[in-house]
Amino acid sequence: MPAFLAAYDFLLVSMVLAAVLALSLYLPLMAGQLSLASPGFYALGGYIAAIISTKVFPPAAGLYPVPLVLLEMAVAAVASGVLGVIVGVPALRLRGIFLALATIAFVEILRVISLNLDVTGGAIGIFGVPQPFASQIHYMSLAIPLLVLCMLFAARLERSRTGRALVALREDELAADAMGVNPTRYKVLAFTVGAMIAGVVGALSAHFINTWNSRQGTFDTGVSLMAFVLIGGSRTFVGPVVGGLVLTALPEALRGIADVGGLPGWLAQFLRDGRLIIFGVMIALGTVFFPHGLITPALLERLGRGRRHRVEAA
Amino acid sequence: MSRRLASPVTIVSLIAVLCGALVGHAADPIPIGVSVAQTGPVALAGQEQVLGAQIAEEYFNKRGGVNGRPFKLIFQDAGSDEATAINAYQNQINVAKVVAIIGPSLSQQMFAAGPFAVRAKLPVLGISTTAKGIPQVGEFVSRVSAPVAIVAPNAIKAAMDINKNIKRVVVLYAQNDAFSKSETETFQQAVKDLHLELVTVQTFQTTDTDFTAQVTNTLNAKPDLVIISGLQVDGANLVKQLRELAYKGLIVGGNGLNTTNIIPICKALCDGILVAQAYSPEYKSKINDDFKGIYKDRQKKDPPQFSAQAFTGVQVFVEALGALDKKSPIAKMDLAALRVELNKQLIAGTYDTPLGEISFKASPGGEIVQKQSYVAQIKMDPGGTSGKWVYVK
Amino acid sequence: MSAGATPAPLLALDDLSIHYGRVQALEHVSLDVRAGEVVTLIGANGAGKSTTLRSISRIVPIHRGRIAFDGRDISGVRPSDAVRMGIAQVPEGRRMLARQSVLDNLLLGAYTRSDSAGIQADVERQFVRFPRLAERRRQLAGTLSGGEQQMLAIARALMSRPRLLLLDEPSLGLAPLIVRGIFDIIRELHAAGVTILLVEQNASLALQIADRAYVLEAGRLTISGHAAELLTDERVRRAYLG
Amino acid sequence: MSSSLLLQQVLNGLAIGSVYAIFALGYTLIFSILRIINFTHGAIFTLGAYATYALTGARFGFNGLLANAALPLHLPFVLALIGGALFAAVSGVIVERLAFRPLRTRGSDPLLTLVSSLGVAVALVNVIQYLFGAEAYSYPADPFGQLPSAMNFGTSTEPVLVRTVQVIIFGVSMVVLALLTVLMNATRTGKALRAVAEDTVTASLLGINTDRLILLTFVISGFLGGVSGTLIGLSVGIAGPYFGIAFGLKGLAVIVLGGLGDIPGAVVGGLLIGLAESFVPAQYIAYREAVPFALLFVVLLLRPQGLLGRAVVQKV
Repeated sequence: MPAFLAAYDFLLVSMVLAAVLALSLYLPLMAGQLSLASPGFYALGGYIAAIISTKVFPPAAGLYPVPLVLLEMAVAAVASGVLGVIVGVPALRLRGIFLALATIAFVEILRVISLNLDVTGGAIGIFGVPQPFASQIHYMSLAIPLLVLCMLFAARLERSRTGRALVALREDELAADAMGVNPTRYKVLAFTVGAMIAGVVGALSAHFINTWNSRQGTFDTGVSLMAFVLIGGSRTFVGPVVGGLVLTALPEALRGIADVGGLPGWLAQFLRDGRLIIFGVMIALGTVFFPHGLITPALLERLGRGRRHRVEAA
Repeated sequence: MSRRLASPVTIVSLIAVLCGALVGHAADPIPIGVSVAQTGPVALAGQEQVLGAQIAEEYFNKRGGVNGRPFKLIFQDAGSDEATAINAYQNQINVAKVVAIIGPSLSQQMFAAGPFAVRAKLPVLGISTTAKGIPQVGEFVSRVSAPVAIVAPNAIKAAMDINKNIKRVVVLYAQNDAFSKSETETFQQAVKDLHLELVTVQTFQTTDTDFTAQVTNTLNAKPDLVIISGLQVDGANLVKQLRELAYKGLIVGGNGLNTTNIIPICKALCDGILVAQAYSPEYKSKINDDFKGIYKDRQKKDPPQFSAQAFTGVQVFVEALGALDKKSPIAKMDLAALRVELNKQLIAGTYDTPLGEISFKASPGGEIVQKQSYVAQIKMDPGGTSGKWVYVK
Repeated sequence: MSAGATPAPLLALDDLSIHYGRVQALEHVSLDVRAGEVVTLIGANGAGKSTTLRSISRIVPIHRGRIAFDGRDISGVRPSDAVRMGIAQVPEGRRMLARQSVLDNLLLGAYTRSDSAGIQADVERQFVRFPRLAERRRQLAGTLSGGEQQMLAIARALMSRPRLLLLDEPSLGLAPLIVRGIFDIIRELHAAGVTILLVEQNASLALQIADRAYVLEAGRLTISGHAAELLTDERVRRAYLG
Repeated sequence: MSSSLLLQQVLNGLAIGSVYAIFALGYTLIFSILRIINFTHGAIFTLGAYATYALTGARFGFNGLLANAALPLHLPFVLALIGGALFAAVSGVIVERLAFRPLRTRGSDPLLTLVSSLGVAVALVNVIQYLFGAEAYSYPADPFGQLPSAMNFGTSTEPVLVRTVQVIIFGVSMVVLALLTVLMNATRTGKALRAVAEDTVTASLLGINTDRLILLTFVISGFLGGVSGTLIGLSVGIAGPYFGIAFGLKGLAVIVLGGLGDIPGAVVGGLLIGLAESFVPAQYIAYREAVPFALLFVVLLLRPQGLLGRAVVQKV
């Protein structure tokens, strides 16, 4: 086990962070809004943490204080929240694919800006972001509570009046409007909370990967997040979490399988070089075989009910 | 890796090493990791690096490896992003238990993965990471890829020798590429230092295919010299479009253009580009002749810089291991000690490589000191299908 | 199955069940339509009337039972084949191809045919039947009024020369005067020998022109019989004619 | 600004724009029918370019499974181009069968189709790399015979040069646009396609075999993708497996600007973005990359149906 942790500590934390990030995309999707803006806020959060920790507080010997990381996360949350409202209010008048495209544009614009500013370091980015922990696995002490908090929030939200309003918006915006749900308010709310979560994850990630640059939080990230949510299942918060965990691990798992002895040489070679071919095919197949995602409310209900009354389930 | 986790790992590996010693350990090949971009948009560089490393593996093993003990390269794809590079590193360090790692391909990836090597205390060698700040990532992080500080001004001087009337200079660079961004800063400084007029700076993206806007802006500035910092495909396309749209002056290309791979793209229009080279296939030495011979045999063309640097990376580790082994037999060292000692030996040594004679600075530890640097000009055959570099200085 | 010793029906639904997800839309529905008849299916909103028509046109999947057209099982065919075999539908809400002209809508109605002379003749025939459409033949269908759109929808369906015409709520959202005009046309078509299955919320209108009728309640058939009898049936009167 | 510079920038804009336009045509065609974005278009575009390369009988490079292999035939460039486009069309059919139809028949969330097309795109790009390596390829010189490398639209004293290959691309995209317009508006199949685009259910009720027409759309889109891949490859070489992917993102801006699913709109959108990019002042060139997306953002907020587009029924 310690050997396993040593080899996969980075991956395990990445999986948890991916799950949190997937939730940031899931929240607006609860209200039927496909927003691919999360990577933009993630990038922003990362830059905030990288700038604060390398430029505001000069690097000192030893570990970087964890309270400062928390402070950066808070700053990232506030900044992302404010930007989220600024972008969200006009953008959320758009629906469907149009919102997705507008948010893709937002992410691209942020990327070009970060390439051009001095404070973000252009293409080289910011490096030498100080470490708050002696070991990568200790990032779990922040990542896990973050995931749990976000999951609790999502779980509560799904059962609350606001959550029902969001779902009503997803099912039928006009009807929800008629029922007295203010679409703009709830959509902006979901979008902004998603933005804040993405910003916080970004802040933590800048430390976690030691550096931050314009290649972080781009369209590609958005695409991955969309896969996390939709393959995981977009009708319950458990879906994105599972999707983020599984799909982050998948390419590395394929690498691991290739290293297992006893495979024919060509197969191991293909697993190594063709890892992403398999990954792509698995994503496509996933959508075919799990049209509602891996985790659906019905599945959760069945699991829950199965434990209580087998008879009733029939 | 934390001490708490490290110690069981160390014990396990110690036991493994001891057991190995009992059953003819000396014959076991020494694992050296190679983690470069085998997938993703940077794979173009990564694939050339793999070729160079593979040639080195065969070449040096045929010559007895590390004092008679063979070594083997463990390839783990570092992808084109930071997370994959870190995952590859973790795999090399903890699963494959290599003594040292070569790669990753991008400077940004090294900024991300390098600290993992620092924490695990094993030497890693950047072979194409030229951005400033790489050796500063920490002890154990070195590179054989020269930052362009020395070479770049030489290329401009060479241009000034060819055309004595150069005054107006346009600089173009790929703004989304860390290497080009670092390089252009050096070029721009050199332009100022040489009292030339920097009339405009134009940027592009490595993913761009159309440069007409930049070319128009360049031509409007009426330059005598154009300096391009980009990667091979975008750089060569930019050269091609500049020439097609009737730019007649001199072109200085950065190190990204230092590859035969630009020839199929700009063909006859490549003619006359001055390139600041960290590696030249024309460099005369036994090792470069050998390397170039093997490469040419397989690929029917001169080796590109990425392959030469990868070859050099392997060579440096092999020779450092050999030197270390002579001081104190490495078969008797546990892995952790071997890694630390190897790093010390690496930085202490001097190596005669295809890049010329290289050594490393002690401060910042691991920065390359490269004796030779080259400025060459591409001379294309009349048909425009093949060409070669001719030394300028 | 139901009444009559007459020859095999043109359309026969046998024990048909359909559900959307977990919602049961139709349960054990059996009905038939004989050549030359006008049969109407009445019932409340959401009773499953449109679902029945959509299943006959093969655009919703069937979970149980079968549909026979002219003696052949069509449960497994694709929608385009159903049209090819002679089943045309005038869908609920008319569903114009709003961005194509009136003429193109008509021509697309004849998509399954390849006899261009016959098609041309049929287009003219529809323009005679619906002079309003002739005037607007180059206009985009989306710009027509509701009544004109209904006419175009019917004309378009007739362009495939159907043996069975499925009409889904032709009176929906139209002014009474226009509804009367539409029903006059249905009567004309009946007289011309077209077999029609009519779904209609306006039960009294429907029962007045139909030969036979079925009543659908929450996905099940409850009453069936001659239209004239149903007009006087107490249960029907209370529920649908009141 | 001098008139020759103005002309130069306009022509530059049209030249860049026609590349975007020809890429976007196949992209928008699928959107017009299925109301989804086909992320595999970039990969199919790349496949077409590689297929043309192979059909000319040229040798593959130093990496990948097919290193140093070559097809035993040497087609003239124009035939190879058509062959490459046909190959891309067949790939389009396979993609439709694998990634789109299974989801459609299961009636799954349309968003999921985005994901499955992304999955296939990732797989295709990596298949290309697995087979051909990551290096750049370029077509043999002078595929159309001896043409000057640039054409002068100005005077001999004040030249306004445009690269010949870009003039060709501009011409081809105009011809393709004209052919597509005729196909869509004047043929029975085109009208049926438009019917499917407008309302799939109604189209089925009219006896149109929607599955077959959707497949046909993928054939046409794949063919267009293949042609444009080859033409752009002719202009700049095939820049490795990610060649088409780089166009994919900007292509989105193009097709939105023209009105999603609007065929003439894709061409207008492409040309407009090309013009906008070419008029970025020299000192702000560093922000040029953001121009299409800033335009996209503004157009979406002000006129989500696109500049030419009519209000569309929003599915996804």
